[in-house]
Amino acid sequence: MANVISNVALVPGIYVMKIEGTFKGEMGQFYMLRSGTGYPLLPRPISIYDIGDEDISFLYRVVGEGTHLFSQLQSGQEIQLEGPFGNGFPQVEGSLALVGGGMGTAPLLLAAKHYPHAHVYLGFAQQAFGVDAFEAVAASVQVRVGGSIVEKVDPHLYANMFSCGPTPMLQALAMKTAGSSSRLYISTERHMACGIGACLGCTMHTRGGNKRVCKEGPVFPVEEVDFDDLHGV
Amino acid sequence: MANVISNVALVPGIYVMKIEGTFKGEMGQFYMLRSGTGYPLLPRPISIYDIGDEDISFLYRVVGEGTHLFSQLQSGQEIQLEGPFGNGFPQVEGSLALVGGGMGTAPLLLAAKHYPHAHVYLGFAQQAFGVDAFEAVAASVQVRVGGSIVEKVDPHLYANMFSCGPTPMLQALAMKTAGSSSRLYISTERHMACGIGACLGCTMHTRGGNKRVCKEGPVFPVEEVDFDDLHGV
Amino acid sequence: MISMACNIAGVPFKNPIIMASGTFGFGREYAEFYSPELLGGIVGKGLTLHPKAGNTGSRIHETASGMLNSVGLENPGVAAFLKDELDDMTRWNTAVIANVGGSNLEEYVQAVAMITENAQKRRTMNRRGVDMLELNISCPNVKQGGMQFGIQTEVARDVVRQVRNVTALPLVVKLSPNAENITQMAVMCEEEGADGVSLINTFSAMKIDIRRRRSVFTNTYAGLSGPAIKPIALRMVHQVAQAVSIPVIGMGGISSVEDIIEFTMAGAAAIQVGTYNFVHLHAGAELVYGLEQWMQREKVQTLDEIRGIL
Amino acid sequence: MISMACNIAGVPFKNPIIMASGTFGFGREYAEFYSPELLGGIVGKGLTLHPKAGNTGSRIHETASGMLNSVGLENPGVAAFLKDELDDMTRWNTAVIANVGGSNLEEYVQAVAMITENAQKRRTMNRRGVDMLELNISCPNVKQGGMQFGIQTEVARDVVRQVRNVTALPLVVKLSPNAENITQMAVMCEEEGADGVSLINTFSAMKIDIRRRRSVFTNTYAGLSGPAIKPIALRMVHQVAQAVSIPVIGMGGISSVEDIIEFTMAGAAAIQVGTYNFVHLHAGAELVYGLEQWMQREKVQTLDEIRGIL
Ligand SMILES: Cc1cc2nc3c(=O)[nH]c(=O)nc-3n(C[C@H](O)[C@H](O)[C@H](O)COP(=O)(O)OP(=O)(O)OC[C@H]3O[C@@H](n4cnc5c(N)ncnc54)[C@H](O)[C@@H]3O)c2cc1C
Ligand SMILES: Cc1cc2nc3c(=O)[nH]c(=O)nc-3n(C[C@H](O)[C@H](O)[C@H](O)COP(=O)(O)OP(=O)(O)OC[C@H]3O[C@@H](n4cnc5c(N)ncnc54)[C@H](O)[C@@H]3O)c2cc1C
Ligand SMILES: Cc1cc2nc3c(=O)[nH]c(=O)nc-3n(C[C@H](O)[C@H](O)[C@H](O)COP(=O)(O)O)c2cc1C
Ligand SMILES: Cc1cc2nc3c(=O)[nH]c(=O)nc-3n(C[C@H](O)[C@H](O)[C@H](O)COP(=O)(O)O)c2cc1C
Ligand code: FES
Ligand code: FES
Repeated sequence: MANVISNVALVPGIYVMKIEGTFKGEMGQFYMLRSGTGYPLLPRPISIYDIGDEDISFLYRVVGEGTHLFSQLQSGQEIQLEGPFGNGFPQVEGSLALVGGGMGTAPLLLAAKHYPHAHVYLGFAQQAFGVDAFEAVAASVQVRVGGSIVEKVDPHLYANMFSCGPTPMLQALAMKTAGSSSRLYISTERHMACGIGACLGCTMHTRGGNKRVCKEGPVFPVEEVDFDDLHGV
Repeated sequence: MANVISNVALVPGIYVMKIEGTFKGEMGQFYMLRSGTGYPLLPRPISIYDIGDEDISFLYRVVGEGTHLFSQLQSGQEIQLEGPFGNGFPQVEGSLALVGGGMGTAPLLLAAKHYPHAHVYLGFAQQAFGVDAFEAVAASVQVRVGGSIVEKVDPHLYANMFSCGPTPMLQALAMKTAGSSSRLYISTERHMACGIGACLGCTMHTRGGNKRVCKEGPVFPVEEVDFDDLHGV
Repeated sequence: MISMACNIAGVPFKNPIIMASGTFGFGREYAEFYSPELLGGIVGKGLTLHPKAGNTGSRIHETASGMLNSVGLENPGVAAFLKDELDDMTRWNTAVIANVGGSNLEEYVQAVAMITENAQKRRTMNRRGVDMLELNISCPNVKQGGMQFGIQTEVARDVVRQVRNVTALPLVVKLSPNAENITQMAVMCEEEGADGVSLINTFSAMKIDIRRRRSVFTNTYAGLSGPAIKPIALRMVHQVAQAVSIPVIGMGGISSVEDIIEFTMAGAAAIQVGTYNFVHLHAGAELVYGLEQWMQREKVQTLDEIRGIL
Repeated sequence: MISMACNIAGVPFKNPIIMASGTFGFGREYAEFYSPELLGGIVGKGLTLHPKAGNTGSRIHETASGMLNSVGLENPGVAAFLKDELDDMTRWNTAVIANVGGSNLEEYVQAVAMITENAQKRRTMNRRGVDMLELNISCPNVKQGGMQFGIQTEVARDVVRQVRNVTALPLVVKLSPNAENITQMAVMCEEEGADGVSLINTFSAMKIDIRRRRSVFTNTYAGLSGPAIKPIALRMVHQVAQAVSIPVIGMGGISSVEDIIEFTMAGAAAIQVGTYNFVHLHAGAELVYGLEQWMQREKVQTLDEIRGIL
């Protein structure tokens, strides 16, 4: 259990929660968060948004009961969290694009801090949020609200790309990247129970066989990903 | 749903919650309160402690999950409440004693306000709370911490007595009253589901047959009460 | 344009939302809070031939997303129901369903015969009577060591057959999730001429008071209801709806419009709401309004469009 | 002074808290967070003779105080388990239980025979092997239209008898709450020479995605576990413990020391913890410490003092 420092809405329904303590974690890893003592039962996987010396932050959207409970937390109240889990984004050399859609922008902030030379592309369906955090650390930030952010990205310009967002966006980016020599890593999502690789609830079918999104993932090189399986759930 | 105005601990584990709105209710009646959207499922019966023009207050002890959730509410947050339910204390003539033990003091405050001439007896196992509220309105307030408050009460002095508290206390008072002409009304407790008389979950066996504590009760003339049944649950 | 109406065994329901037996009294208490006429129907509390005082001791215990009850069929008996409650209930423009239990075969038959006779008499006087019977076979069979009638298909067959013999009222049999084979049970009901089945009743369950080292309930076990059992109830309704062609009334933990849609997609002709009445006093009204709004939003004209689609 | 130790079918457990199959992997992942040596035992994930890829599509869905899973027995197969996992598992000083399933009788028998042979071979080499077998009869019987082996007593009898024939390892049969008659099932296991029974496995249940108008799960139904089912599990354990004299291992929603005490009072020789592992990463350690504290506080020297007292 840890204490909430602050929990504020950036735009309606999208919050940043800052939690007190010394936490570990790399770009693309996540924590399992849980609020309250009863229902919901299972903790929720949320990517690390930012880490300070004495705090950790999460950017989340209220979609159901679990995230709703998060949004009710006030500063000083307690939250259960365990982590960091997952593989995170890899260490890469050379030019890099970070392509995020909606909530998929969350795990990219740490990457932007880690690779200040990276070009950041942020797409939002209705309303942008959290752009200034990227602008504060990144060389270049392009934003699109409505339409597809993928249209703005030219894979040929980048040795590497990290992406996270809705499956159709990821798939569009994958198709656009197919002809290029750019290496694309995408962060995937699956409903999770344990978060540590024990329950096999988050298994994803990949070209390399079954993989646990919480353990071998959530980040996979695009060649491994079976988009049919991603769409299926 | 209504908004919490304030929710403060009088002593550790005992809170007064004030809720905004125009509410009805008489002494000895209760509301069904529920916090949160998931678990616990069932609302909890809590006696009216005080009513103002634009607010209602409840005095409660944290015993389990439901009351724990109440204690977490901060001012401005929402709570579900329905009422007033139950019969409440009767209108009586003549001298009156109000005898409360622990949380059983809660429903007596409105009675003390209604009958300023009443003598108030308050017993507590470990630590007194809420005594000043009675002292502000009642002619006489006697308090005992540890031991039995019943020892201080002489039923012969009173035409009527209202009592609420742990079953052993109620039974002791009933036995002491048996010889006198004092009419004793006690407020009983039962686990409740509906609170309005529909589910028969709170049925109590009385000398007048089955009674619903939420509807025909919670206040019964002591002659009707079957103490074996009260102890049994 | 949108119609929530449905028809079960010839009885018209203005919408598929029916209040479940034992959770809505005979409607009177809730009528102080909203009009029962909003509802598709009301199942009255479980009746037995003779009045019953019900169980002693604790009757209610909350569990994780559920509740245990051990009311023990406290009820005024059929005669008092017909005399004191039915006039009030039939005054509302909503379907009136009588839920009938018994501790032996004869009690079931006599209780049903009395209600049927009453309904006929009222009809000749041009007065509404009970619209439908719901047969509760989850009662302990006193002659057979207290095992419920609703566990074994052949034991239950006797009850359904004999009751069917004495009534022409629309007859729905309420199935127990404790049944050895609930699908077989439903098929049996269809074979014996029941007009429909409703499911599920409560699960036999237990809570131990570890401090007192005894069961919380005098009868050791009690009945589990509420959202906790919904996933199992939905599976059972789906299975039964595939196995019979008579209407299936689904219930078990229903607490939202989404739940109603799920049961409907699983094949339910109508649904019942029990425990949720205790969670929100206005549950029935809330769900009726909510269902209408959902249909509007989703452009579903009648629930037939989605009924049993999987 | 206080001892939590117990002995089931000759296998010593340092305490009655065992991690349930499918919820604890083979222990390795949780071992990063606390020592498995704290635990009474670990049941490994369900094994089948051949490796299985498990089900496609969604595998997890949360319900009110419970969860549905449709993992579909993804596992590396018996041979890989014996080769890659067992050495690590047996290095911990805690009982190692292998959970075995199958899609037909022969698969069960061969899988059990392989594990038994391996245990014997290891013993001759003075190495620890599998301490106990847990037979999961809640597997779909491919030859009989996919109905689980564990539903009908006589179908399950075949499996238990044949497996008993090929193994001298302590054998516990894990019962399904979907069984037509779980007490009868337990009695059958005792008759066929099982050394114990464990219960309950998950309830067959359902969740419909109303937006996509289909089941959330590729296999339509999935298994319900967690606190939601605890009251039913407790009742079943109580019934079974009264009916057999072999040890009963209780499980289903256990999430607190109070739950453990309840199952023990209902007659459980030991208990298993499944879903709660996901709720709190340190669930096992927390419960072991908590149980010890409770015994100290309540002055209970051994759990025998309270076992089966009602
Ligand atoms: C590795 C990973 C990182 C994530 N990072 C973030 C983040 O930084 N910010 C953010 O807002 N969201 C993130 N998500 C999604 C987030 O976990 C879900 O939105 C959240 O679990 C929804 O819970 P709920 O109770 O509010 O919604 P409900 O829909 O009520 O949840 C019901 C069930 O569905 C599961 N669920 C629902 N949506 C998802 C989903 N997209 N992924 C996984 N499980 C889901 C829940 O865990 C729960 O079991 C991440 C998911 C994963 C797998
Ligand atoms: C008419 C009436 C008036 C009451 N007034 C007050 C009051 O003013 N202040 C106050 O602190 N308490 C009052 N109580 C008791 C209060 O309802 C319980 O303390 C509360 O329900 C406990 O809920 P929980 O979830 O915290 O506890 P848990 O023990 O977790 O509750 C579990 C279950 O037990 C029930 N329960 C537990 N204790 C009681 C009890 N004593 N009476 C009824 N149900 C119980 C709960 O409703 C719930 O169903 C009153 C009870 C009744 C019947
Ligand atoms: C307090 C209570 C009393 C009940 N009494 C009856 C009854 O008399 N007859 C009956 O057939 N079912 C009875 N039931 C079962 C309900 O009608 C319903 O089948 C069950 O509760 C499942 O639905 P739910 O989860 O929506 O409550 C009762 C349930 C509760 C909670
Ligand atoms: C994700 C998951 C996987 C499971 N896999 C198995 C399995 O492989 N074999 C088995 O016998 N039981 C399996 N179970 C059932 C559990 O071992 C246990 O019987 C059940 O979950 C009830 O306990 P619980 O409520 O504590 O979880 C699984 C349960 C879950 C939640
Ligand atoms: S969430 Fe359990 S294995 Fe990934
Ligand atoms: S609580 Fe339902 S009748 Fe009293």
